[in-house]
Amino acid sequence: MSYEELENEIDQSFVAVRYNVEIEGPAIKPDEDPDVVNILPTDEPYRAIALAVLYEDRDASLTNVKKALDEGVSPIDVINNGLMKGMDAVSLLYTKGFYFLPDLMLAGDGMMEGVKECEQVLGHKSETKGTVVSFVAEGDPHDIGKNLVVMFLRANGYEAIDMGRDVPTADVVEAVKEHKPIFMTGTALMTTTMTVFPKVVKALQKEGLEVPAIGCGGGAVRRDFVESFPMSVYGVEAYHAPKLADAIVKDKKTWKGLRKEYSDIVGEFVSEYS
Amino acid sequence: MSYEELENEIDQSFVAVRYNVEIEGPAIKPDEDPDVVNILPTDEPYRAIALAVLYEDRDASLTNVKKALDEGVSPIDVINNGLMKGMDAVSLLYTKGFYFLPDLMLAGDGMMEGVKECEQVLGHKSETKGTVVSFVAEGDPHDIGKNLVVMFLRANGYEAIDMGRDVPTADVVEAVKEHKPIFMTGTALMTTTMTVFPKVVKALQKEGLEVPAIGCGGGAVRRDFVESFPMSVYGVEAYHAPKLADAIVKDKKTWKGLRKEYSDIVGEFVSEYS
Amino acid sequence: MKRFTRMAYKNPEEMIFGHAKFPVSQRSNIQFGAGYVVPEVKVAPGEGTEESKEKMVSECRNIAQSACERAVAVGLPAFMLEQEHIFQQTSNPDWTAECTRIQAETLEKYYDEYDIRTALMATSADIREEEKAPGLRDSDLYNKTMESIEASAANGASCVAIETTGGKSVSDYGIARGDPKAILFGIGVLGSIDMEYMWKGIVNICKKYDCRAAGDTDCSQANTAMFLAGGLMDKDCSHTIAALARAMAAARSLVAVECGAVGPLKDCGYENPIIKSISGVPIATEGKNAVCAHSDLMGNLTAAVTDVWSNESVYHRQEMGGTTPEVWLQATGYEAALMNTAIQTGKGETLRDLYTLTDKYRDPQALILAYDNAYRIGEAIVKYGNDPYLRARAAALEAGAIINEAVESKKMYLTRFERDSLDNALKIFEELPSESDQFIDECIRKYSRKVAEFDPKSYGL
Amino acid sequence: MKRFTRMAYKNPEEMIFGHAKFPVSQRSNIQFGAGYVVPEVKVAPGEGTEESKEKMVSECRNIAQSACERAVAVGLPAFMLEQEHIFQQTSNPDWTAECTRIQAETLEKYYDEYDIRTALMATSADIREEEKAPGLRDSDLYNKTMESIEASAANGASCVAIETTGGKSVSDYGIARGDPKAILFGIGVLGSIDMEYMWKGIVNICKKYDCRAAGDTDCSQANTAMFLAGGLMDKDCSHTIAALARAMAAARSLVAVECGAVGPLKDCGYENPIIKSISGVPIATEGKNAVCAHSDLMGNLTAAVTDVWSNESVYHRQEMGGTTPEVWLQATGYEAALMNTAIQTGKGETLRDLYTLTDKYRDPQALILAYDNAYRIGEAIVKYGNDPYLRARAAALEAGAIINEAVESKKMYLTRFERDSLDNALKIFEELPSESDQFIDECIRKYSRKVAEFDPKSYGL
Ligand code: B12
Ligand code: B12
Repeated sequence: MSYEELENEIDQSFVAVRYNVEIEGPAIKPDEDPDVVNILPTDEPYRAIALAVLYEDRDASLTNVKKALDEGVSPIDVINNGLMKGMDAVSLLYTKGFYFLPDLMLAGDGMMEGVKECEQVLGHKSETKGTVVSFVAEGDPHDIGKNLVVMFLRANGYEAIDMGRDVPTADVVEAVKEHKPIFMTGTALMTTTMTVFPKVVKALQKEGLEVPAIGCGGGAVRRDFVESFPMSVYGVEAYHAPKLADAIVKDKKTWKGLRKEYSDIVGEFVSEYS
Repeated sequence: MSYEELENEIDQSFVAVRYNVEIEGPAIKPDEDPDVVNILPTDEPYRAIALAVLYEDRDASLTNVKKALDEGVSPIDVINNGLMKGMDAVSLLYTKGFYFLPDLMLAGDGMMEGVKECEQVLGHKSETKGTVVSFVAEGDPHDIGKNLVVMFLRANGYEAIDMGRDVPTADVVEAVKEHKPIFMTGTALMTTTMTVFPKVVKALQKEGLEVPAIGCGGGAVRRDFVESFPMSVYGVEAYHAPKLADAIVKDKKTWKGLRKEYSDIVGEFVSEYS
Repeated sequence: MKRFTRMAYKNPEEMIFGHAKFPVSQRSNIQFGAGYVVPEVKVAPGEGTEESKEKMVSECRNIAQSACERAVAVGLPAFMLEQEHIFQQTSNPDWTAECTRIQAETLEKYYDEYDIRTALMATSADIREEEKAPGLRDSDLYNKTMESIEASAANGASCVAIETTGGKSVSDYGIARGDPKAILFGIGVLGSIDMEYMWKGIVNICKKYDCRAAGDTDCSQANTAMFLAGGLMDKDCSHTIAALARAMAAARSLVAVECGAVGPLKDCGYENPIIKSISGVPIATEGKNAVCAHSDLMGNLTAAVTDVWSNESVYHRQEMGGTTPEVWLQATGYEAALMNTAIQTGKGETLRDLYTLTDKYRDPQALILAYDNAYRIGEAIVKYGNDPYLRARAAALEAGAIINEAVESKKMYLTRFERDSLDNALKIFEELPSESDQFIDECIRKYSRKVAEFDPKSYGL
Repeated sequence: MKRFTRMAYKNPEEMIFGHAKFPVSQRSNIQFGAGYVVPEVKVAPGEGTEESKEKMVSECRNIAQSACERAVAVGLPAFMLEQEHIFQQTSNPDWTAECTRIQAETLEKYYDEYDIRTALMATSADIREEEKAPGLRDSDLYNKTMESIEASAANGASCVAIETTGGKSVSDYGIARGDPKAILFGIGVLGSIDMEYMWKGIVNICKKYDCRAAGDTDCSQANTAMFLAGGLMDKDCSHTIAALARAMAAARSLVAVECGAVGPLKDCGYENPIIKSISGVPIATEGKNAVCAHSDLMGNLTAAVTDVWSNESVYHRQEMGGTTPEVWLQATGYEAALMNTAIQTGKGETLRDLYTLTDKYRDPQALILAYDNAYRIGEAIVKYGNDPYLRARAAALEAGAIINEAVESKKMYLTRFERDSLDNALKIFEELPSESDQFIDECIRKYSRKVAEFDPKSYGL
């Protein structure tokens, strides 16, 4: 029998099921989702600003923000009542499974563009929930996970210092001295670079420095390894980073608490953490 | 094409090679192997006694030993110059790949039978290289590995106390108090029973007891786990047990030394240990 | 109890993966042997989880949850989770109950949400100890074992299994020493007697619940032999002796079916293809996707007539590709998918034959399990079907004949060790008494003396 | 440099595992694509081994030794060990030299003793960093990379490979944002330019030694897309976009062959079936035996036209079944054995088709790699063979057409996300300029601004 004939014999559902297609619900318009309705501001110019973020329109975002600022709206209000609301809605749709990573990235780009504009008017950096330092371990070139972490942190109102990849441990220590972060995220994708994490902790301790927690994540990193030294918590998904940061800021959790309550804090089943 | 027709198409060497058959050398008579010749005694009654062990003949072994004892040969000489020499030759042939586990077990049975006979005449246990306590971890029913360890220890002149399987940790501690072993072997075949080993160590420490080393081995046991607590060394092959014991007795090695020089001590490449 | 004296299949060609003469249905719309192969995953609880019920329950939940997640992520239409219980679970039936309940619930949740067909096999540990009075029967440990099985059945297991250990004391002795008579006595006689005792009870328990009595495998004997036999270069147990042990194990494990077990018969001992040929019940097997657990010499061949394709067992921990329940379910899932594609396209027989021929001559142990040879051993067993001793002996003799024929036709070459131990065993087997009673008497006398743990009372002897 | 403008195969049916139009021979009597499939094992060095040369050398020896032991224990006729170097090995060429030497020696010892055919692929890390001046070219890190490749070639590697990272800065941006233009520019243009730069040098080095220039794979781009795409339920990267990225990667990775690489082309990026259809060189692929490393949605399909069957990568540690080099070589070894049995019995085509059909409609990414579709993409590439930009675009458009046809014929269903992102990408691609220079100019302007790390000078632009 030929390949084609064989192909025509198959009842696909006996071999593989496309569950993603099977369970997909009806399409929705992003701004009609009931939870999004609750988040979005109803008054202008905030609504337009938020919607531009929600619709991932970087150019519109910038135009709207500029217009509002020109009209004398306070930059702080533009950020908090407009841009951040839009981003909150985006995050929510991502969590609900309607939005995807590219939506987040593009909406984030739009939001950040607007924030920068506001900060220029403000003359200084805007108030954030706190500063987080993010780095990729020395010797490791894999930076996509770290980029996501940074994006999620920013989208959730944190100032994220992006140190890049292959960052010397000494530089990490310097950054802690300089920024006194409330949280730090390290990413390593290799067995032979995740060993940098305990070295960072040692170096910090040697200088008498402490960070409430260092989230250590990345492809090859295992929880058992991360928990074999102090100050650390094993980070599973990039979007957990702001939730961990929130737990530190709001609930004064330390690394010990984060380890113990990880699943609760991120609000979902995490197979490594339960 | 039918199964049979397909079968006839195959050139086996493209799919699987029976290397065991490919590399087998010519057959030898056990007592003609040059190294065995060097070990075997030449004078009677020792030669006959040793040969009965070498040929795994339990009945002949017993008859020969009885005859020699009746003739007034010292039981110590029977053991050291006869039985043990036979067993040395057996071990050697096993190491060289000519003898197999069943040979060892059966020769060991013959040797032990002879030793018992000698001890009856002696009126007490014969002198050994030292006492070793062997157990299977609490909750674990797998005892074949432990049985091999015991056999190898005995075949190499150690007194091995066989505590059986599923041995309560308290009993292990008692045995150490009673026998003051120069070495201890623990076997566990399950992830959830290898955790007994650190408990044994803790229990010993609590009583202020120390054993030069506890060899921890068995199917599911991993070196990284065994080396996460003190007093222990990860045991790979059952026939390593007497070599580890020798290193303790002759070279005064402790568990630290055994860990570090494992490969050298057992005289072969051990992938977990190099 | 009705013994098998006829073959379920008219000829070996009738046998093929995914199809059993007597398919089994379970909850959540899953069938076994009904025209498709079901992948299975099995994960050993991690170290420390034995410390408390809470930890063990959480571990069991995580294993089930991870498996479900991956199944959906890669699109598996169906799968089975088997949980092999450890000592602490079986000796505390409330642990069993709780662990089983949470796993069953998890699987059901995914069935509801995605329509994915799922099944849970709960395998109690046989925690009985022959060397501790009163031995295998009516001891406290026996009672706990049965209670634990009931706890599984009552709390949502789709089916239960166990690896009973009757006869192990004697066969251990025989395997380590290459003593064929001890192996035959341990597996063929003692093993079969003990299985009958255990399985009548298990089948009765299952009748009370929506739970199937699945099966038993000769882990403690045939698998021990295979494990000691090891790779081509190992020198612990002759591979021809291991092959004979495997053949005898089929005569033993068949008893579960005779007592009312319906399958899928549990993997591990590798005797199942023979039992399938006799009984027609669906079977679980393992092979190339069980490399995590051990090395066999027939990774493909064992797939030829499988109904449930298993990974045997793996540590519960993280891999780069995910947690081990994820990784290994994906491994067995992809192989099952290949088999199901072959079934769908009418190429099942070709794939079956390729699987078989890949390993048939790799090792004597593989050779006797090639489905044609498995069938021959099945025939030898049913010929003496009413006598556990004689049928086990017949199985061994047939296996020996199969190996010798392959050697004669120059399709298989043996080492001296394999050759000598086979000749020796066959000679001994041929000269054995033709009466069960006489053989048993002889063996009781001989092995009571040689094997300290062996206690005839444990077998009602 | 001669670009491919014709297909090596007359039609897709000619392609099958174990056979390449242009087989490759290496030391130790091993051949690739010469009528049998070679299993491969790859093991990542354990944590801490990066601390000293001594530790790393010992780690490399252990990996090689374990693999050899198991190969012999289960009777593999041949195998390849690939060692992917980490930063410390490449930036210290003396580490590379020593690690390679000891592995080559170990493999040779087993070849001598058992006549087992063995090969060593040494893969240097591409440690260049575009964001640090002077960028990808002529930097210290560039020099170390080339020295390290020479150290491999000079110290016994049978062949060398590398996963070059040219264009990654831009394609990373594009993949995370679903920006098709960035992906095309990153893979099709920048990736191809950088490969030419690197591979001319590598081929020259290999000529000096008894060492083959093997190949390159688009790990940093196509594989990143697949990794982010994840399982059916993941929401990070559209699976249709990932499929297009894969198609474009074939146009890129082909450059190695155009520069003189002879295969086996390195696994990881999954683009190799397309390149094989164009160039006829032997390829390595991975699939269901790479679950240790990651989850793909085409575990069987990728075996259809493979010549070297790989596990991708696994932690170096112990499993119940042995160390991971043992366990995973056995896994790939058994699958290769199945393929070789099929070849021997004339059933290769059937098995190839079964492999393919098992996964063809599991996911769009799988669909476009089915050998018939891979061939179609190959044809699209050679049609524009002389222009890296146009051929990558053509590959993407053809992949899109293949997906759309499957959807139209109701053999494949897409989610909204997959549907929308595909439509969007195809629309953008269709509207792109037909001149390379114009496209490049546009992209340089756009992405220099958006992607901080991107430096046109690194590509001589
Ligand atoms: C893409 C890739 C590359 C690209 C990287 C591109 C880039 N811009 O980053 C390139 C080509 C450069 C590359 C190179 C190499 N790679 Co690479 N690579 C990968 C691959 C396929 C995907 C990585 C990725 O981007 N994943 C997607 C991101 C999003 O995942 P992530 O970073 O893990 O982040 C997720 C979570 O971990 C989490 N997270 C991360 N950090 C944190 C922190 C916190 C606080 C929290 C909460 C969460 C969190 O968030 C994300 C999910 O939401 C992986 C495969 C794998 N299994 O990981 C191999 C892999 C990491 N690479 C590997 C190897 C070996 C290499 C090389 C050494 C190969 C070689 N010899 O050439 C080189 C490195 C050379 C060098 N310079 O040292 C191995 C590592 C093996 C090991 N154990 O050591 C892997 C595992 C592949 C494999 N299975 O073999 N690689
Ligand atoms: C045979 C066997 C059994 C037999 C045991 C028979 C017997 N008399 O021992 C029986 C049937 C009883 C059995 C039962 C079970 N088993 Co069991 N069993 C096995 C099997 C297949 C082989 C074990 C064996 O005998 N190996 C041969 C011996 C010689 O090897 P060894 O003991 O490891 O010893 C070697 C070395 O480790 C070394 N060594 C050992 N100790 C020491 C010490 C020193 C000092 C030195 C130097 C060396 C050394 O020497 C030997 C080599 O020369 C293994 C498979 C495996 N991968 O190990 C599973 C295995 C151990 N069993 C397993 C399981 C799960 C079970 C059960 C819980 C299943 C169940 N639910 O029924 C039950 C236990 C029930 C209970 N009571 O708790 C799992 C454990 C998984 C885990 N990580 O926890 C395994 C790994 C199988 C698997 N892959 O799933 N089993």
